[in-house]
Amino acid sequence: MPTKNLLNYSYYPGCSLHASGKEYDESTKELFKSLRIGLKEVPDWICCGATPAHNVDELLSLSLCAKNLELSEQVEGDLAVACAACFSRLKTAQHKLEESDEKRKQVAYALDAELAIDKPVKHLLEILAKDYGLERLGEAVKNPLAGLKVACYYGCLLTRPADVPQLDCAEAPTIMERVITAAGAEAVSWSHRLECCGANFTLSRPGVVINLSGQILESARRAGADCIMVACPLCHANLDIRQKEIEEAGDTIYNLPVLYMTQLLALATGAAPSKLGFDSMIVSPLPLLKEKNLL
Amino acid sequence: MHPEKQKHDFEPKIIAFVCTWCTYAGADLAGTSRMQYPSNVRVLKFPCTGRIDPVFILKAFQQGADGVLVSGCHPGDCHYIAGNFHARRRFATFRKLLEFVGVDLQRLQFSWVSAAEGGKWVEMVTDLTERVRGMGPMVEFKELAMEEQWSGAINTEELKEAYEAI
Amino acid sequence: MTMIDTTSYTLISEAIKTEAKRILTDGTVTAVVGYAAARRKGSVQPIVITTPEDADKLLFSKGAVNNLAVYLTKAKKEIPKTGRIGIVVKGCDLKALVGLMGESQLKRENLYLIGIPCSGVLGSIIQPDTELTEDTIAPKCLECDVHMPTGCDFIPQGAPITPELEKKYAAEIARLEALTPAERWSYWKEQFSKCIKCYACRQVCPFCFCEQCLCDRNKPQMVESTPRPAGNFAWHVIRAMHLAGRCAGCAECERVCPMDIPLNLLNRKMAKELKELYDHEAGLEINEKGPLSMFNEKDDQSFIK
Amino acid sequence: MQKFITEQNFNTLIDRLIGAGKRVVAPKLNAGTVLYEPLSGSGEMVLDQLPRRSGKEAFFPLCEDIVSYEKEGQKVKLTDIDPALFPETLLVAVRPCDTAAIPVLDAVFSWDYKDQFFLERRNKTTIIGLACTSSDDACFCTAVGISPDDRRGSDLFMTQLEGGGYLCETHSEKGEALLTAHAELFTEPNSQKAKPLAKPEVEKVDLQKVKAWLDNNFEDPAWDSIATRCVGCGACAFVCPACHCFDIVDEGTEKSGKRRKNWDACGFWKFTHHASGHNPRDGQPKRYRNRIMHKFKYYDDKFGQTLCTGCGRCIRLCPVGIDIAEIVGDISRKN
Amino acid sequence: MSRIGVFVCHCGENISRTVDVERVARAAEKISGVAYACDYKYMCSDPGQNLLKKAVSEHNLDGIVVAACSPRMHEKTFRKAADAAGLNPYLVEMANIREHCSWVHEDKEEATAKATEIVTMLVERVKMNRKLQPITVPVTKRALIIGGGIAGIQAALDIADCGHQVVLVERDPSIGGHMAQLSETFPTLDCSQCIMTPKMVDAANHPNITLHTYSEVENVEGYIGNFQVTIRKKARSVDMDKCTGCGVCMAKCPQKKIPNAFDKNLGMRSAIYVPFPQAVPNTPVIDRENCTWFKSGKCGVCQKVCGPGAVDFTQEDQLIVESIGAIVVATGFELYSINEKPKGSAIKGYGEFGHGKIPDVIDGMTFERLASASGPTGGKIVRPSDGKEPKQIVFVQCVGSRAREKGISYCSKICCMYTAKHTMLYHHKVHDGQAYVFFMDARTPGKGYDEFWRRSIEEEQAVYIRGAVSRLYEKGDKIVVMGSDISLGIQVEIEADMVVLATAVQPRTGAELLAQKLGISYDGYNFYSEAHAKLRPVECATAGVYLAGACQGPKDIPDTVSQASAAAAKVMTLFSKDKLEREPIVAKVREAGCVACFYCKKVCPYGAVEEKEIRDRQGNLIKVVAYVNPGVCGGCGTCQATCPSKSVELDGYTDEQIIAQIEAL
Repeated sequence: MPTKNLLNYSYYPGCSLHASGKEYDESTKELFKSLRIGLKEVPDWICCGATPAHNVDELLSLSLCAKNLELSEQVEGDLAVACAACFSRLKTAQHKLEESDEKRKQVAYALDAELAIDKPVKHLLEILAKDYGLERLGEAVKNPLAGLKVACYYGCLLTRPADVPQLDCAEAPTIMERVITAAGAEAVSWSHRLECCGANFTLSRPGVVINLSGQILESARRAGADCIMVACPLCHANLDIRQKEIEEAGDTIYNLPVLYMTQLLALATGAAPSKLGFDSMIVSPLPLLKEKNLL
Repeated sequence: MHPEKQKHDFEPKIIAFVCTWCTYAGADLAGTSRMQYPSNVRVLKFPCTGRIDPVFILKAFQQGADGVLVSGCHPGDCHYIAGNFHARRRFATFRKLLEFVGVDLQRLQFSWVSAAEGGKWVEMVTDLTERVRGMGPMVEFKELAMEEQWSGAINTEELKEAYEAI
Repeated sequence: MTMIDTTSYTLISEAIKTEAKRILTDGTVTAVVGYAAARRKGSVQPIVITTPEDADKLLFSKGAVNNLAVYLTKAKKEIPKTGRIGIVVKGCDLKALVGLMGESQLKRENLYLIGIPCSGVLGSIIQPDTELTEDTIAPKCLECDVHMPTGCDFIPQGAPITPELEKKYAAEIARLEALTPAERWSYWKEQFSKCIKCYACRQVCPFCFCEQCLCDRNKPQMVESTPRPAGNFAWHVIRAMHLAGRCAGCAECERVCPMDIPLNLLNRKMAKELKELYDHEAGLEINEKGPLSMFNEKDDQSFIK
Repeated sequence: MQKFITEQNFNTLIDRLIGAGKRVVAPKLNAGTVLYEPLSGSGEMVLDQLPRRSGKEAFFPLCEDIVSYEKEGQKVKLTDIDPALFPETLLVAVRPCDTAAIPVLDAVFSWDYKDQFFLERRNKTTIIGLACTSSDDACFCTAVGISPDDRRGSDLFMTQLEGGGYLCETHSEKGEALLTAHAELFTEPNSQKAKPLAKPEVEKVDLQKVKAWLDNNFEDPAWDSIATRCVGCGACAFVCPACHCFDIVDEGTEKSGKRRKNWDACGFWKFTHHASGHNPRDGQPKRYRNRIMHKFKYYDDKFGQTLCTGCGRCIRLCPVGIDIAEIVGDISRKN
Repeated sequence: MSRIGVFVCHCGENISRTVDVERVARAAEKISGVAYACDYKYMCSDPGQNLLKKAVSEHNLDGIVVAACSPRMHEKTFRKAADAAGLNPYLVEMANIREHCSWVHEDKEEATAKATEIVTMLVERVKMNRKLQPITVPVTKRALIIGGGIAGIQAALDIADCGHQVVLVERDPSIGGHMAQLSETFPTLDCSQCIMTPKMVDAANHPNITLHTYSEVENVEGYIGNFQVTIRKKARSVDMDKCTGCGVCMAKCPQKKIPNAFDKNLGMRSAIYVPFPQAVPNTPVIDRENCTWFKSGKCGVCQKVCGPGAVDFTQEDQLIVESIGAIVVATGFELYSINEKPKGSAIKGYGEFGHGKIPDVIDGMTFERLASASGPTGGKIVRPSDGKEPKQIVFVQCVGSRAREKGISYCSKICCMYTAKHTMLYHHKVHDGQAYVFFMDARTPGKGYDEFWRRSIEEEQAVYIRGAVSRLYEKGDKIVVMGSDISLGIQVEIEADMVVLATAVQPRTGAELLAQKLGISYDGYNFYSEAHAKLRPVECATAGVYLAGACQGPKDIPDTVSQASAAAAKVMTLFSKDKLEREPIVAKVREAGCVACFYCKKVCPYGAVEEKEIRDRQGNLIKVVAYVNPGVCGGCGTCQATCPSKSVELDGYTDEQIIAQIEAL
């Protein structure tokens, strides 16, 4: 049967997207459906090892990614990754294995298989901005996000280290801004776009998270943003779930909805809001979206 | 007291072509540091590895060398800017040719030994000497040198003896 | 057995005659180097003509084996040196000319190239009136990638016949590479021992353009000049080294060897190595520097300790 | 003396001589090429092809030592090669075009200077000639006055017979001695017919006319067109049964070495190259002219013979298709 | 037959302990061509040398092998001795039986046998040695200095004071370079212009110095002692002979809003301008890109107001050729910018510092112009954005430098010191301000340097924070500096009014193009390479070209001036003789064999091979051959190994010598 899709990808959702970041998964599927981009989940995928594995056991962290890449070979199309952490791990593994014969041999031994790690790994942003194209994306927008001021939050992983993900300039990227402006929103200029949210310490040292994520919220508010847009379920968890705690610690009220990039884009391309998981967010975006006449 | 030196049945002849600025000086350093290595090596000094013609390697084998070492400055250290880079290509190519005509490349070693690497010089010479000792004499070129075109051959006993002596 | 159709050579011959007559008449060239018929049936020999009347002697046939580029190099002094010279070239011969231009031996503007759409020529020491088949064709033609030369001043009409045939050199090189060093040594020893130092290989080689070959010198004597096995071995190894990166495979050395030594095998092997080491292929374009007169700081040095 | 020998007995003869330590040289396959080489058994003989080089090698080697030297301090010690050490040789299955050249060579090597090296080897060699039963279009022996069953130069001459075996005919004491020493292998000749001879289809050349033209046309412009194509290799001279130029070279190191006699060829630029750098034969036309002059004029002037026996080897092997038969034919047709 | 003398040295016991020197000498006597052999306790001593000299005449020797230590030790000694005895010094060879034999082997039999073989090899070699004569090359005693900064000026003055002609070429309209831009200099805080301008004037007025400002080197041909240099004098549009430097043209020029690069674009200049008031020469130049006349053909005010009629719109670039004997390259440096770099460039910019888009984030040179009394603010330190005085100022060191991830791994050497100086200047001018410095290490080797740095902390109240800065962002009219203090292990944030980045020192853009013209080599960053990092730090591998200042690597003023004087000394050494003499280990072409394939030329690292035409007496071209210029040849011999017909030969290392040595095996 001839496919009606314009593009086709294999899809690695990662653990978070099946749990706390469910809305990201759902909205991604909705968005891609409306853009006629095929996504087929990699069968039997396993954890990417984020975030602790590489600090503890490099061989394990590389092997997990190599295994996922090998599994992805069963499905056609470049590998689409939503989670910034998964993306970072997969890219880093490819990079390290490319550079070192020794490591390649070790991983091949660990997996007891020939390495098949050459499949291009692409973050959703890259698919939207480069493969699909901003122009086409703009054309697909039925419900422009006019008047919505969005603070695009990259987090620390998406573009770093400089030579590994090669998504955009590591320190001054614009890819999120370009994508969301294509959907009609206004991207605000703010300082903490690439600062760490403290994800690694979310359970062990919540104090760190409250400080770091607090600065991010503060910076977004200072810039006049209506909401924060993220591309990573871990960032989302810290900024959304912990927002109340942060407000208490700082004796202030932010009330800044934290939305996944795909939620906003799906909304713009005409997906049914009910399918985008808005109601399961801790800081509800519904009042804001209503205020801006987007629902 | 030094331990009794091991005697060997076969002492290979090793010839080393070295540049004067790095490896020759490195070998001098091995001397001034009183390092010890097998006495099989004979050193030929060149201004630069760039001066070393592949013909010399061939000639060395023809003259009875069992192993040949070619050594010069590390890349970037050449006293003459780029002689060793040219040499590197020349020898990368020449060794392929020798290999194709049946010379065992185990007998031909290339190395970069700087003026500061007395120890590396000792290591290179020792390794090659021991390796070639293990391989036995380079009979191929010696046999070839003895061989006559049939029509000019004569029935001398010396010739036969010399031939058998290889 | 695949027969190779060479009927197009008749028309090509006619076109060569007409073109040669024209360029000699209008003064484009002072001489044309080409092929002419010889006494034995089917045999061909090189000829240099300087008058339009002689143009009728020119032809092209399956016996046109020679690489005429050799007549343009300095070592062969008999060709007129003034003005532009016309030359009949097969694709393989053209590669040699390209190499010679890179080595400052020839200038393109001094040449008038008559390219041949070539389906192949006969191999070595074959009765000249033999049919051209996959068995009698020159082994170099089996690997030919330039049946149709490019960049010539004139190319007669005609499409070369290029059946896919087994590549003998590649197969033979692979066979030899798979042997042990000792086996390869005895193979080449046997071959080189036949050498009589007639230097036909050197004299027909377009790249052996040295006025005085280093092997002809005796102070110092780099290579034993006596045709004994040792001197023969050194001679052929040194020649292969000198041709490395330059020889584009016209295989003249091998064709003319009266002792049937497979000399082109050495040259093809070196070409293969230089392709692998430095991605160099001789004869494709005019390069000022060959692979052994340049370097890259990142060149492979895995063989150096 | 005429005798018959079967092929089997002929092989036995060969093997017996090899067994007795005699050097038996015959056409043999060497790495794909048929050459005259010492046999280790009769099975190696290849009798249906003309070897690439002629049989002259048996007494005019490609290269041979003539003296060796050793140096010590300020002294030099010389050792001559003793011709007594040259091996006894039987040269087998030599074609008439090669054997016919041998008496021609004898002339120059035993002229006012007696070449010990040549003569001693020549004396120790017994030559068995073999009549030709096949030829190609490069063969032209008949054009220069030699026939495919020419006996000149043979000690023993063999003709292949239709029903197998050979008719043997002695032409010298050496031939008779060989036959007598192994008489049990031979029988009386029978009435079998000989295999037909392969006569090259070429016109006979009037060698006197050729010489007459050469006598007067040293500077003829035709030389240029004849030999412009010559590339200056030595293939023609080295495969020729009659060419006999040699070079003396000293080879070795400062410590010791040898003086050697190697084949040389007038086609080489080095052949007449002076130490000064001057070369009187400064191009291939002059060098090739010498080849023709030497073969058809100079040798005739001196010894009354021609230095070409029409074997055709140089025609087959010339890298650039120079055809001596054509050139000489053309000259003979000039007035 | 040769008559070689072999002299075997005991070297006290250094050799004789493991080598039976007498046996070696006896064995040497038996080598063919050896006429005399002996052994002696100390061959290099006076009696030893006399022994050698005596033997030369008594035995009529035509070659000598001294079997002793490494030739690197005493080759010169014995060659001199031979020379004194009337034997060409190049007929002496050393057989190294100490470093390569007696010191590295223990077994006396083995060592003796080896020593004998070494001697044999050298005897065979020396038989093939030829008499060589030192090479002489004529020297044009005129130096070219490229670059009119402090390095070029210093070198020019030193050479000119020595009485030689100097041609000084400067790309900009005025000499002075970076030093003219600086405010004060460390570690003495004396005014840079006060010490610089007198030197500029000296250079301009020196009778031996020809100044070409607003000029560039177009082409260089020739070799040491004999360069032909083409200089492009760019059209100034003002006649230098007529102009009196009154400045009326500049005052009347209607185009006055052109950012002045000399002031790091903080100040403005006119279209006809001198970059700074103390410029030398004080002749204006018309910036044709911004001049109304050149853009629209209208205006011409400057021409009308010029009394002497010096303004000339029709001037064109002029090419002049100078004969030069030596070249000093002093092209200096430029500062790294944090701006975005082209894709694929190995050197990256700093997105985390805003890619240069935050106006009050400036570099060190901009701060110098702000602090300079003759600068655009008259020495008042203010923010470029709004002219307010910064009360909190943050200095960030190692921006670009020592940052492998940004593509530069080297230390820029001067930043620690000038940052310390900046904190002081700031403190002197903004008494109530606070300076912070983020630093990795303070690198202060140099006379008075560490004391100076400590003074900035102890007396001038700069706060040094050991750690890196991760981000700069604007917050209102402040710049937030996010960094770490690794001494305390904490994150630091400072809200600054101004940030000064100590950006890396880089070679001039296009430095490699000049290097290619000069035939000198350069490193991966385009800094010019010296011939030897330690022993020949001011010479290039290309003979006759010397380096001074930051074009060779980051340097402060004292180092630059020292190197400039060193380069001048090298030039003066060269100029001290009429002819240049050098070791005759150079390649020569055997023209008879040369077929002009020019493989030698292709591989020559020195560009020493030229094409030479051989003509007969009537002038007809016979052939073209290679010619090795002995003045330029470095003597590596790569040409000979590459020459197919061995028609080029390196004296001292000929094939004959080498083959003889191999054959002695």
